Amino acid sequence: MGLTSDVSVLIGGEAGAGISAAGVSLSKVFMRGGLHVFGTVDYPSLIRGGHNFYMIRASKDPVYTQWDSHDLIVALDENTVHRHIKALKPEGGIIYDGEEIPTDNLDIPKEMKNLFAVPLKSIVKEVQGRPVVRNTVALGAAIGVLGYNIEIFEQILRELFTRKGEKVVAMNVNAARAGYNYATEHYANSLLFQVELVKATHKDRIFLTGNEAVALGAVAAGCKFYSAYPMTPASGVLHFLVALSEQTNMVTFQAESEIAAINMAIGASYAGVRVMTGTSGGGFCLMTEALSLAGMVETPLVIMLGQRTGPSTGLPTYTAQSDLRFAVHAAHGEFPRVVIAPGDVTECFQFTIDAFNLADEFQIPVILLTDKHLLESYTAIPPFTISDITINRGKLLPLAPYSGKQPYQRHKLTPDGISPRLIPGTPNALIHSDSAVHKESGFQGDDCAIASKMADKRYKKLPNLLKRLEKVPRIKLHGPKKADVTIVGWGSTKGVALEVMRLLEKDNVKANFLQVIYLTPFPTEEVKVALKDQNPILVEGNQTAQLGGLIREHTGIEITKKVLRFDGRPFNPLQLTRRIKEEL
Amino acid sequence: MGLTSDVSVLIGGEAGAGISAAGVSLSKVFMRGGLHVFGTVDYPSLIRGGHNFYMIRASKDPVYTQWDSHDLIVALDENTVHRHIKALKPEGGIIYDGEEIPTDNLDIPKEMKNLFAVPLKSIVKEVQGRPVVRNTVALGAAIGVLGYNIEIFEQILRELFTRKGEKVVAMNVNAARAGYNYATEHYANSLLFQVELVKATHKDRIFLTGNEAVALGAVAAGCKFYSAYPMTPASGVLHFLVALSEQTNMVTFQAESEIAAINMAIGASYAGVRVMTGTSGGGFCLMTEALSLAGMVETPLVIMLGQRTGPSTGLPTYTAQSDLRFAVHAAHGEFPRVVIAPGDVTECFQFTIDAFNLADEFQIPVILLTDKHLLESYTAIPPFTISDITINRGKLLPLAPYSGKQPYQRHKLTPDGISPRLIPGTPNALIHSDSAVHKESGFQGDDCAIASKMADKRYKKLPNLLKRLEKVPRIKLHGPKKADVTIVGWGSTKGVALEVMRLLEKDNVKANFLQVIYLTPFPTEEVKVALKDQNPILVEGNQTAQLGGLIREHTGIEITKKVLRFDGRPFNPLQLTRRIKEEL
Amino acid sequence: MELPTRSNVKTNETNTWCPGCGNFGVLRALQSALVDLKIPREQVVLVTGIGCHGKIFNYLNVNGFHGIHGRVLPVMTGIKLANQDLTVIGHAGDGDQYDEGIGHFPHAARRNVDVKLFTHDNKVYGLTTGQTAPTSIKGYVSKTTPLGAFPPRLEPLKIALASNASFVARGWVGDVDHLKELMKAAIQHRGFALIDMLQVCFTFNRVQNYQFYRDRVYKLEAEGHDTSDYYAAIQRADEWGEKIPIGIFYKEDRPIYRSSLPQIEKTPLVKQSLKVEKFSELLQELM
Amino acid sequence: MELPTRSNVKTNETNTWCPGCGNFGVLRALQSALVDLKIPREQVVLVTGIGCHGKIFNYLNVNGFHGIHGRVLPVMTGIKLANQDLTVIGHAGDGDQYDEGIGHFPHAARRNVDVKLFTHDNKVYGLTTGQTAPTSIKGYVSKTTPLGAFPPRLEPLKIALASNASFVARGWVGDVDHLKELMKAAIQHRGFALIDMLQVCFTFNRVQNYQFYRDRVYKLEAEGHDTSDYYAAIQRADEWGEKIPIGIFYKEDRPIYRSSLPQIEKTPLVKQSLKVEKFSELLQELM
Ligand SMILES: Cc1ncc(C[n+]2csc(CCOP(=O)(O)OP(=O)(O)O)c2C)c(N)n1
Ligand SMILES: Cc1ncc(C[n+]2csc(CCOP(=O)(O)OP(=O)(O)O)c2C)c(N)n1
Ligand code: SF4
Ligand code: SF4
Ligand SMILES: [Mg+2]
Ligand SMILES: [Mg+2]
Repeated sequence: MGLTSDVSVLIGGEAGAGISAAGVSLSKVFMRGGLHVFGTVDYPSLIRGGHNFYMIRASKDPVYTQWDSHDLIVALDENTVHRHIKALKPEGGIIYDGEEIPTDNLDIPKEMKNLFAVPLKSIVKEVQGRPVVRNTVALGAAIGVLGYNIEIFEQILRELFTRKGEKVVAMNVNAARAGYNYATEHYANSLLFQVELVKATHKDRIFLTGNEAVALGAVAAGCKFYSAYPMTPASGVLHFLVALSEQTNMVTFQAESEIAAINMAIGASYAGVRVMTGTSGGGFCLMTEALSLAGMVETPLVIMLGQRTGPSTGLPTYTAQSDLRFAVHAAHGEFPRVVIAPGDVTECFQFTIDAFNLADEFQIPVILLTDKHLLESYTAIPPFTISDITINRGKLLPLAPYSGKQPYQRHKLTPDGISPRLIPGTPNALIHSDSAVHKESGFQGDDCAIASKMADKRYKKLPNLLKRLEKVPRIKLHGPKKADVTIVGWGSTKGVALEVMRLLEKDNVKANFLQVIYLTPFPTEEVKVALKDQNPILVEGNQTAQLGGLIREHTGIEITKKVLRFDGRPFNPLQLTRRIKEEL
Repeated sequence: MGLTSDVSVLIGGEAGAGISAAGVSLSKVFMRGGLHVFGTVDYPSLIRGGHNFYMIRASKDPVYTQWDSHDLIVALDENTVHRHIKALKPEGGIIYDGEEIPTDNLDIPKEMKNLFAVPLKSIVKEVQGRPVVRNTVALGAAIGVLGYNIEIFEQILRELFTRKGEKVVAMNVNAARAGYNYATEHYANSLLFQVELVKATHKDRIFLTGNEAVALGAVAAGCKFYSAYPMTPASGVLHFLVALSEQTNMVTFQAESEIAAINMAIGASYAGVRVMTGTSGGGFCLMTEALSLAGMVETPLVIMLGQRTGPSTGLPTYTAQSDLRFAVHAAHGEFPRVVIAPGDVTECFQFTIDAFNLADEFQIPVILLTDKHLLESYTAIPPFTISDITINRGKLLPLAPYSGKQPYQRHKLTPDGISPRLIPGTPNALIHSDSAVHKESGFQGDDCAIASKMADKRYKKLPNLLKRLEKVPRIKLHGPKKADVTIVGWGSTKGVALEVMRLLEKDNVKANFLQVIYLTPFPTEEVKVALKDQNPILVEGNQTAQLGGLIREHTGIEITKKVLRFDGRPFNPLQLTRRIKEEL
Repeated sequence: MELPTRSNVKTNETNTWCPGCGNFGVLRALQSALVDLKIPREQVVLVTGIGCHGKIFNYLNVNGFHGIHGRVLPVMTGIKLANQDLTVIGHAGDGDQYDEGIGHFPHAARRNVDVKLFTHDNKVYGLTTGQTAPTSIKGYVSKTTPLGAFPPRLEPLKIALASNASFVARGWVGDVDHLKELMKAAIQHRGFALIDMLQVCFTFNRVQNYQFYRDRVYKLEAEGHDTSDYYAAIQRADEWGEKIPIGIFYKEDRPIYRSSLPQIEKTPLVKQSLKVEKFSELLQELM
Repeated sequence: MELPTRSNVKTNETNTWCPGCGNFGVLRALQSALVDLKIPREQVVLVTGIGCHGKIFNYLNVNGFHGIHGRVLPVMTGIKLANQDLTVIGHAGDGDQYDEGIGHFPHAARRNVDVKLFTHDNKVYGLTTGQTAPTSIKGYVSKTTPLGAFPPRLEPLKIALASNASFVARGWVGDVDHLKELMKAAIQHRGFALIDMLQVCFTFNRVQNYQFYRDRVYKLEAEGHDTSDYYAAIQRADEWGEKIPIGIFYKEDRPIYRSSLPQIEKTPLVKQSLKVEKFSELLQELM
């Protein structure tokens, strides 16, 4: 029995059975055990029944995405076995309730030996737990067969249930321990490996989703107002911010619609606070009219657009990267904007802070372009700190009496196109913001000269914006400068791309990965330099290679090789590696 | 005194004073006199007061747009003189009410000799007309000084007022005649020219706007349902279709919002009729979510998007070409669509019919991309006929009992991606349309295989669509195949481009004009061929050269020379010619 | 012409509602209503919103349109105006219709387009995991209102009455037969009809559950409520406490929207020829 | 702190309303109300929709936000929640608020966010040249309803009452003093306040003109109307014929939305520090 430090576990069962919570708990066990962990959940759009599964990848080396095949399947129902048996590694095992699911039913290939029947339900009865405690027993058993540390899990259970009283804690700990004991007693040494305990550290990392990272970024940036209408996969930001709102002094508002949400945000921004709204494609559609308003009145605004499978309702709980062009061109008329696509939870946090600063510094809307896979997948990372964070509100002046000689003009023409910004309530100043073409004063004006002057003013920001963006990573070239193949992608494909790089290297294909982070303004020169003399292949979660089009539009470079996936699921590393090799 | 057959007349006055109606009447006089005529109105977003002006260009040769400078200004208020005196040709003249506007006030350059003071108000009193009859007097006077035919005008007045009774007719005719007489008596031979009466034909041409042409196209195509929310410059379609609705058996619906309008249209389309909706940028924003719905449920839909100056409210009554990219990429998710940009009223009619056929044949949304300048400017053209029009409803089956052996499946997978279409009410068939990912039956399905199969199905239409589009003009190359300079443009700039071609030729610059008509799917090969070995210059009514980006994205060709205008006003021929020459 | 039967109104799609969900009652009531009314299946169109309620699209075997969130009413309006021969029934959610889609509600009501709106008023956003709905009762605790829903809830019946809806009713899923009869009355009513259905979300709404309603619900018809008395209807709509009325609150015969449209008086649009008679006459004004 | 005066509340912008437009009366009433109330100009924010009414943004010299069509309410809500020290007044159109923006109306009313909504109810789309509005009276002939507006009109007061608005009033522009007093009462009311203003569109509405209202309008306060009687308010709101009531229909003191938000009980958001205390504590749950 060897020691491994790269394991993939799948936990499956019905919706409503706590699959995701179980996945997170087991992930945290690995995290606290010192491993790197990535976790992701796959669920259809229903509340009970159906099939949910959570995939955990844990390793001594950094992990960036789920794996194609699994070492252990924790089957909380029979369906899980049928669905995933093909993705079980030959040397892997299955935990299931042997009393509930007759082994004969499972129809398992002969060479699969590691059938770990555990009487989950009976153990739950023994410890007098509620049905959901089955998960705890199963996780205990999983830790048992994986040869991992049950005490970490017990600690996690203690923290989780301490609010519910010592009795609940004890029951859960007993359940976990019973599952663990059963497994070690019956199946010790059955697996060909044991997961390595790197170091039994405790609380030195956090395990969180993109949604939570964006929300924390907003908190760190001093966002004070978040209005949204619930929509998967963006709802997580709303839920998390609501939960934190008392601690963070933030007003979080469930609006009656996305139209209301964004107009409220714009109102609050006009009044002077940092604001954000978040939604997915259909909701973003409804926001576009006000996006144009924000562009016109030069009111800072951050919008998180979490992509999911379209068109229309599509697959509401599945991922996609098909709104890139829409984010770049959404809304009528022309105005400068920024579109940033973070690729992992760390970037979700950092780029959200950047988004707030850019919105304020340039008085423009900034779109954070994310997707379900990024927003609802978990990664273990060092905790965020805010000591080194800069908050730059640009030309916003404090709420002190205005002392200018001329009456204040909200849209004063300036060399850099950005006007000093006051907010209503400022003594001696009145702030006029108009969605129609307006004069420097903010009052309506409709002659040609004003129209073109103001249009010029808005686009004057662009050169300075480009300069400012030299300070942030507009692209990242991961891996060697020069390679046999350059994966070109954006957003959540970052994770799989980094994995694929390693896999290709093992096959003696030198690969690197060009991550395009700023979609607007497009990093033309950077991309040109990065792609010079490379052999690029596009990897995108959409049908029309939208980044490819953008690259060609801006750089003239046409990338003809591409791997596209648009069935709602994220790329898996092995599969993508194969497809890339086919294209080479 | 020479004979001219190329004249430009400007009629100006306050909003609410009937400027546009006056312009149309005088235009029709020229039209019936055998000239080609173009007319356009410039008005701010207010109801009374302010300044409106209508520009008429009439010529023996085809005319495509307004002219930079005028032969005659009909000033219905003093403001008109001040505003437009600079655009009066040195040899041109001004008609004004000499009793109302002291000539000294006018502050007119000395070399201007043709001040045609006419006592408009007094004449109105004489004929006992209402104040608005002043316009009629002024037009009579205009016809007088231009040496044109007053009888045509009288005939037009007769037709216009016949509904109001003989007395009103007589009063108006008297007013016109009095103005005419005054002018010929006092100012005969003052102008250096007289406008040529080509042939006194009567009713053999029509004078209409783009809005009216689109509306007539919809009527001709058998559109049965038009729902919209009023929005300049698209409201004209609504107004015209409402006015015709009893004659055309069409249901026209003023909805409570754009969201309602498009969803109603989709409902009616699902139920089996040809439908259209129309709006401008802000309203189109609100429609995008349902645009994606139409794409997903494969429901034919025609949307007329009439651009105006943005962003946001912008200049609601002025023109722009700044929503190209938005039209091409609007809405979340990916689905095939068609975006067509007609360039003149004839194309508005024809391409609207094409739009309905394409929408039905491919079961996709089709966007007619127009703008204020196109929609609200008038051109005299031969009347449309419908004898040669084909209506092709594609795979829509008649409302007869379904006799298939298998239950009907709305989204059946077919080699060309288009499924036979039945409508609700068909005996023995049930029609299921789902905005979520669905199976062939139309019922919801959420596994990967269905999602990608259905996505592929939708895009399978593309090759056939491209083939089908070989039958329609996706681009037009006007002028010589090869030229010293190739103007590249789309939509309403067609008019000015054709004028500029002629002007450049006079300056011995051989020019041609590449009109890109289909923006999506992009006519890549056609554009490549057309631009081969040319010296292209982009002419667009926007700030970011959106067509330029599209061309580069699809063909790799980067056009570096460009003339852009984005102050709400259309290009003028002389001015554009100058700017093009500067760029050469 | 295939008449609906108990078996042919069902589909073979897997039902993904939670066990115990009140939507099952809605489905049963609707199936029975259609069977009773004997409207051929192909003449019925079911339009649904997005939410748990919208899944009824998959389970009822008539024509169906599963549109986008909040837009049941305009889609129904378009269908009905295109083909008035169809019976057009909409199922919407409380989030769907009273938040996202509330903008269509007063207008559909006042216009009196002959469509039926059955709202699954479970006082919760079901499909998106339990957020507060506009009809959530004061104090409802969810991920978006951890301190409890604050404002007075939106009251659909009162808004419908204020919008001059010509048929206003409330049903509850615990009494399927009663709900069925309401549905039949609504479908037979000539004009816009609303049934706000007290639908129990078994998973997320722990307060307004079956017992809650069983203890409170009473039938208006049993109390001799006069459905033509507008102000009485408003007062009944205001009752929400120990006693909660169900039944028809208000009903009025008045012209439907279609009666203003001579174009479709005789023939539905969908059956009219696309050819325009006398096209050239339309051009007269432009000459 | 600059108090409003008759002259400093005016701007130098050219007024582009038609001569005779009822909007002039609205502007005068509002100017006087602000002068009377002595709220410093910088503490007042005027939020407007798109339409003729929205141009008031250009003529009243306080803070102003001329937003997009139909969105006065959400913009006001955002402003007020960001800075409750501001007095937030919205001017909307009948097309603007009751068609495009009707979806925000019941929610703003029920939430009782402390903002004021003054609607220019001219029963017409003014700025877009006279199309039928949701409040157009039956039979109104326009480019979009050549046979006359068909359906019963939308009745804003009734919908406000049905949405439990805490202040519901109607004013008319022909009695500027009365309108001014209504505005003052609305501004001083703690909570959401609606004044639906009978505003004469001199150019397009040839029926509901000054004379029409002069002949019909009467004051509720003169008739001893009890503004705390909800059902009486509804009945008064239903009066539209020979007699048309103006004044306060209904008024109620109840908690405003802000009272559910401990975050801003003491300090407006806009005056709070952006720095988060104890950021690391927020991460505990994730460990
Ligand atoms: C434009 C848009 N915004 C948000 C969503 C996400 N969404 C789906 S269902 C739903 C609410 C469900 O609540 P309700 O309408 O009450 O239906 P229920 O599930 O309770 O039946 C939301 C917000 C969406 N699909 N579309
Ligand atoms: C989204 C959107 N749709 C349509 C319009 C066009 N539009 C401008 S004002 C207006 C209606 C004006 O009527 P109302 O709100 O009653 O204002 P009034 O002019 O009568 O004061 C419309 C439809 C718009 N600006 N935005
Ligand atoms: S979440 Fe509620 S409404 Fe949705 S299916 Fe489950 S019980 Fe029914
Ligand atoms: S159109 Fe009517 S509402 Fe608009 S300014 Fe003129 S009179 Fe006033
Ligand atoms: Mg609900
Ligand atoms: Mg109005």
